[in-house]
Amino acid sequence: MTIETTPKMSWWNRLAHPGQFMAWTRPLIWPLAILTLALFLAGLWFAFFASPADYQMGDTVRIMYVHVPTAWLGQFIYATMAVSALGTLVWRHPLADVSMKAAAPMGAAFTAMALFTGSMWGRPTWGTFWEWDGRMTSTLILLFIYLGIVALWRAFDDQLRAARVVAAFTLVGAINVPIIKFSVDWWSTLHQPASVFTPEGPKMPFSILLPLFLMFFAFTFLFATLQLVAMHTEIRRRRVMTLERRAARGDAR
Amino acid sequence: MSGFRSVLRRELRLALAGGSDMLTLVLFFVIVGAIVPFAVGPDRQLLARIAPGIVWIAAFLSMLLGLDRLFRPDREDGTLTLYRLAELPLAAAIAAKVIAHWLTAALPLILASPFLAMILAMDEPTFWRTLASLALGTPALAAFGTFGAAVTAATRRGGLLAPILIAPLSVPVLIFGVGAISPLGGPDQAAAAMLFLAALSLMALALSPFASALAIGWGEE
Amino acid sequence: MSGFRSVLRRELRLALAGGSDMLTLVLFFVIVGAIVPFAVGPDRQLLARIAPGIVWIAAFLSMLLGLDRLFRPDREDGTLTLYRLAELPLAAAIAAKVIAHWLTAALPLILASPFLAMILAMDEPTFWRTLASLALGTPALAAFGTFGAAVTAATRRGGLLAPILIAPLSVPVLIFGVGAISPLGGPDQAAAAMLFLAALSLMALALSPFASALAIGWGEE
Amino acid sequence: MTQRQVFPRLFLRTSDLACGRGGMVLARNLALAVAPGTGLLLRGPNGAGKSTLLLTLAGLLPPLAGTIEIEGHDPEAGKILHHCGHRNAVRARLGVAETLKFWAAINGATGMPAGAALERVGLGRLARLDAAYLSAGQQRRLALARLLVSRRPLWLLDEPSAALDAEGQALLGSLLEEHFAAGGLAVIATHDAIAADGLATLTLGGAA
Amino acid sequence: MTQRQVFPRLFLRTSDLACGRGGMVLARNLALAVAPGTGLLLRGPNGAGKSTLLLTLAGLLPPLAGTIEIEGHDPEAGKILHHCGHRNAVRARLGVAETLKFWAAINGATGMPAGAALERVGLGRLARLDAAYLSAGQQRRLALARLLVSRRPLWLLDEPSAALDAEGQALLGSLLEEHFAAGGLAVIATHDAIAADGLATLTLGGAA
Amino acid sequence: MIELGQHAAFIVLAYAGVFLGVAALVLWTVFDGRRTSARLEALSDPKSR
Ligand code: HEM
Ligand SMILES: Nc1ncnc2c1ncn2[C@@H]1O[C@H](COP(=O)(O)OP(=O)(O)OP(=O)(O)O)[C@@H](O)[C@H]1O
Ligand SMILES: Nc1ncnc2c1ncn2[C@@H]1O[C@H](COP(=O)(O)OP(=O)(O)OP(=O)(O)O)[C@@H](O)[C@H]1O
Ligand SMILES: [Mg+2]
Ligand SMILES: [Mg+2]
Repeated sequence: MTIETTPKMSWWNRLAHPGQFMAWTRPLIWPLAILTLALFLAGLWFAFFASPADYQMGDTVRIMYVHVPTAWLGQFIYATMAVSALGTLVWRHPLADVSMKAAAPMGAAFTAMALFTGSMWGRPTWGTFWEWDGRMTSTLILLFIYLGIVALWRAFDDQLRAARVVAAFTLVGAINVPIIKFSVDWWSTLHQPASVFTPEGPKMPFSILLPLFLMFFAFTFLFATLQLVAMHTEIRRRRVMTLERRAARGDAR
Repeated sequence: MSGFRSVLRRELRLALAGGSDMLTLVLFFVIVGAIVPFAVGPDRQLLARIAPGIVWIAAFLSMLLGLDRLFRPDREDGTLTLYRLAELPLAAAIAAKVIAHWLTAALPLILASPFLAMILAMDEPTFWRTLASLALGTPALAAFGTFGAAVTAATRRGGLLAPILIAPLSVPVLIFGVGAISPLGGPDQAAAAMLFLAALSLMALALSPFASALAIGWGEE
Repeated sequence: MSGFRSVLRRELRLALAGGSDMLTLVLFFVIVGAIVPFAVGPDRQLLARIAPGIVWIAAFLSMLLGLDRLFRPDREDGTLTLYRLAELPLAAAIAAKVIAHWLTAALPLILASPFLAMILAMDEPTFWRTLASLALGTPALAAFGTFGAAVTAATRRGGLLAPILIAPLSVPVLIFGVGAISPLGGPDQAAAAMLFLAALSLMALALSPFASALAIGWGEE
Repeated sequence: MTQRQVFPRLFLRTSDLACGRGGMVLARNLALAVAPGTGLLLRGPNGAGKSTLLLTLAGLLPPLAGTIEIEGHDPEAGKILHHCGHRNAVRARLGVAETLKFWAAINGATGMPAGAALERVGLGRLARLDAAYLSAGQQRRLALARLLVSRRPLWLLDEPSAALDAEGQALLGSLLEEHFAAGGLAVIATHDAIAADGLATLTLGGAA
Repeated sequence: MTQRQVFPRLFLRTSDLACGRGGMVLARNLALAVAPGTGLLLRGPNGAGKSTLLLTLAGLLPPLAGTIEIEGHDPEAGKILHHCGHRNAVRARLGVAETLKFWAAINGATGMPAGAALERVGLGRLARLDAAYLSAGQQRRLALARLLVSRRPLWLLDEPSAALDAEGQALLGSLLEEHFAAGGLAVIATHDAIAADGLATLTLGGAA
Repeated sequence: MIELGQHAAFIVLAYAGVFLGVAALVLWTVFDGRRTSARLEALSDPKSR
């Protein structure tokens, strides 16, 4: 089916065709990358030179500017994957599984960074790198789920077959994540009444909020850029695999 | 539903005829429990305090051990293909497998738990609560495990994959299982945990066969 | 001995070709360790005390779960028959398998153990001793495990034999492994345990290929 | 021999069917038509896609293009096809009769009783043996017995004669003729000659 | 074709051999004699004990009675026989050529190079494919290539023609004739006709 | 550079870790994209086979 013969192509249908998708989104990559870079530069400048130390936490508050965005991405990327999984199973959108596959390792990476920065924060604040606090613990479990999904993708030879199975697992995971969060919170309050995180969001002064927001958007756009590139790569990789199999059979038709 | 009963009977027959699988599980369960005193030293009070947790961990790990046997042999010798073409719906066959898995991988552990309770110096009321929480919680583990095995059935190498997929998802079972025993949060907390455990088990049991059947249908061949 | 190297290469290839297998194994090890606090509670002191036991049980379990793929696939697809008729002696092929098993099932765990040590609040001296005891003890587990797998592979029905054989052999490894770390009996006890572990590993490594080859040769067909 | 035409009159028709593995097309533009009481032999070199086509017809692999229709089939009436692949689904530790009864239970015991089916395929005396002890040909016979214990009109057989001795080949032929006489259909991938009437041949093309 | 008589002159002789499984005698008083450059076809109904006899000759099962002798064999010279059973020893995730090279390494690379052997059996173009993706007949061809990469005088083949297409059967015949020309021996259990000269036939008796 | 106080090491480590993580992610994504494109080019070019 060529474009001319198709009577009307909505943006949805356009996105549904891998080739069209690549053609339509390729021009977005460079602007996104530049925007990301600008946001990072601004965010870092504010984080280090234009914001004061917190009156309670001192300079360690600066860790927050990388910690909170990565922790947010860790959760946001799972939501992205869950929506993509729905796209695979319900709408049969041919790009949904590409998006799902591209996102998984990035989710794992950002979650790992959240854990790392968190423990770098924890050492000066609590004196240990690791504490079995509810939020940290559920982030750790999220990391395990991500890595499991990565492993599951790699265990399949046939990516098309893998897609729906992984989608099923991702959705079951998505149902489960709130339950896990709830149970881990229940568990940690059972053992240590006071939570380590005091919700200080609204109380934060603007001088801290500004770099936080800048970094937050910088990381989010970084994810958007990388996701787009990784999806393009994945689409190409599938073509490569088809061609390689065909070549391995000596090109019989 | 004679097909359902046949699948159940077949699974039980295979598990019992082999014999070793069940014995391995129970043995492993006991070994895990028995090794802890070596690690913590013979402090009876401490042991008694962590005993419910140890029993649950042991049960949790033992049930993970048996997951690979759930679908892989059926897949390799072609039986899974037969199931997919059978009159009996695939979900029903899988429901029978969940039940058989519970009967062969969880029930023996529950029966062996008095022995563990003894080694770990558990007092009697705690023991009874442990038994109750195991009985209520292990069905959820069996159901989750079946789903994990179904998701990995189509991959050429399973082995450890199903356990790592399932273990993080089953953390709530573990938490509430232990929470239902230990008197830390007070009796009403324990009762709430017990209820939650039961709810989790029911939900998992109800959904797992369908989800697993879908995963197998999508992944196979 | 190019045959020996070929077997080794093949085993490593198969373990790595799946790609996810190594990742899976390490993940499994870490998950098992990370799950314990949910059961016994996040008390850092308590965790630090049982940490050696946890690490050893996680390692034991991971290695146990990998045993089945040692001979069963080879037996089922006929490769084992080829090994028996090969120019390369069967014991040499099995020795290669033991080494490959250790490299793919134990080494990654040792490399991942610092992470587990951190979340289990292990102190530094204990961590180094854990590392040493794992390095000394896992070869014995690999060797015993191979023998157990060989016996299971050989006897189609009497699988009952295998766990009964390995359990008594590997429990001492576990106990001495934990004993070498936790300073319960004082430092000289720990040193003795470490020595014993090393001796056990050497002996097991030396004997296991021959014993396994015999077991496989006796198993009919 | 039972009375003629026990099955409803079914037609198996495909139009423009393409099948393949892992995104690779092995056969395209297939227009099969199998009438009641007849069979289709699939022939072709190794790797031509015969097994793949059978899996596609069984609904176990998605067709890459085109449709598969079974005319005259009432979806209420349950499954209509048996697939008999390379693997015999025979498990160690279960007896021969036990294995067959299990299949009858999950597929519906609408055909012969298990004992009679075992007699029919010549395994009557081995009914209580562990099924894994059967020789290659005996396992194949057991798989054929599965077709008899549950009555289904469409048989998809992948190299059914593999490992069968001369008597087994004759048995296969007569089973097929009875099946055709009752109005059944069959699609058979094989390299051997099959001694049954009413068989058309389709040769799949060339990749060695 | 290589020069005649590359193998030492071997005779395979059994006297009074009885073989069986699990304590059950399947064949007794067997007196086989296979001369260099000839082969023996084993025929007989399913379950007669053909596979069992081959396993016994290979030394994988103990004979229940009698002896197996290979005259002219120098025990120093290494293993003298290839056994090619029902199962092809083909593993997923290893490439076709890789699988063959592995066999060459553990059996000694005394025959053709792997690439040439693959060409010979018609798998040359599939050398880099994952071996588990091969069709049934292609896997069988790969198993035959194993006989070529390590030169051994005695071949014990169990239904070598299973799943092979017509061209594959011809290939098998010519491989056997070359083997005989070089002074090799073969014992072959089969239900099909094998197109090679110098084959005697032994029919094993009765149990259906 | 500004003073980071007594916990400078942790702050620097945290940022270094995140920098390494992000850099690895970016480099891998770019490298994987290039590699795949090159492979695709090589395969779809009829002469190079
Ligand atoms: C490995 C350790 C840690 C992990 C996994 C972790 C995880 C998280 C997560 C998931 C969030 C929520 C982000 C969101 O909702 O957008 C968060 C926010 C936050 N974390 Fe951490 N954290 C860790 C350690 C720490 C430490 C040690 C501190 C400081 C004492 C800290 C301070 C904060 C703050 C201030 C926020 C923002 C709170 C808010 O917006 O309500 N975190 N962290
Ligand atoms: N899972 C798979 N992924 C990709 N290709 C595959 C897969 N399985 C098989 N193939 C390829 O499909 C082709 C056809 O295989 P198929 O089993 O249908 O052949 P066949 O006609 O049955 O051959 P035979 O007569 O040898 O049984 C083979 O060339 C094989 O390489
Ligand atoms: N492990 C075993 N224990 C006991 N009996 C067995 C065992 N394996 C096979 N048998 C029996 O041995 C008999 C002969 O089997 P074998 O495989 O040698 O037959 P075959 O001649 O090769 O038949 P086919 O032509 O079907 O391949 C069968 O009747 C089978 O029941
Ligand atoms: Mg085929
Ligand atoms: Mg045979």
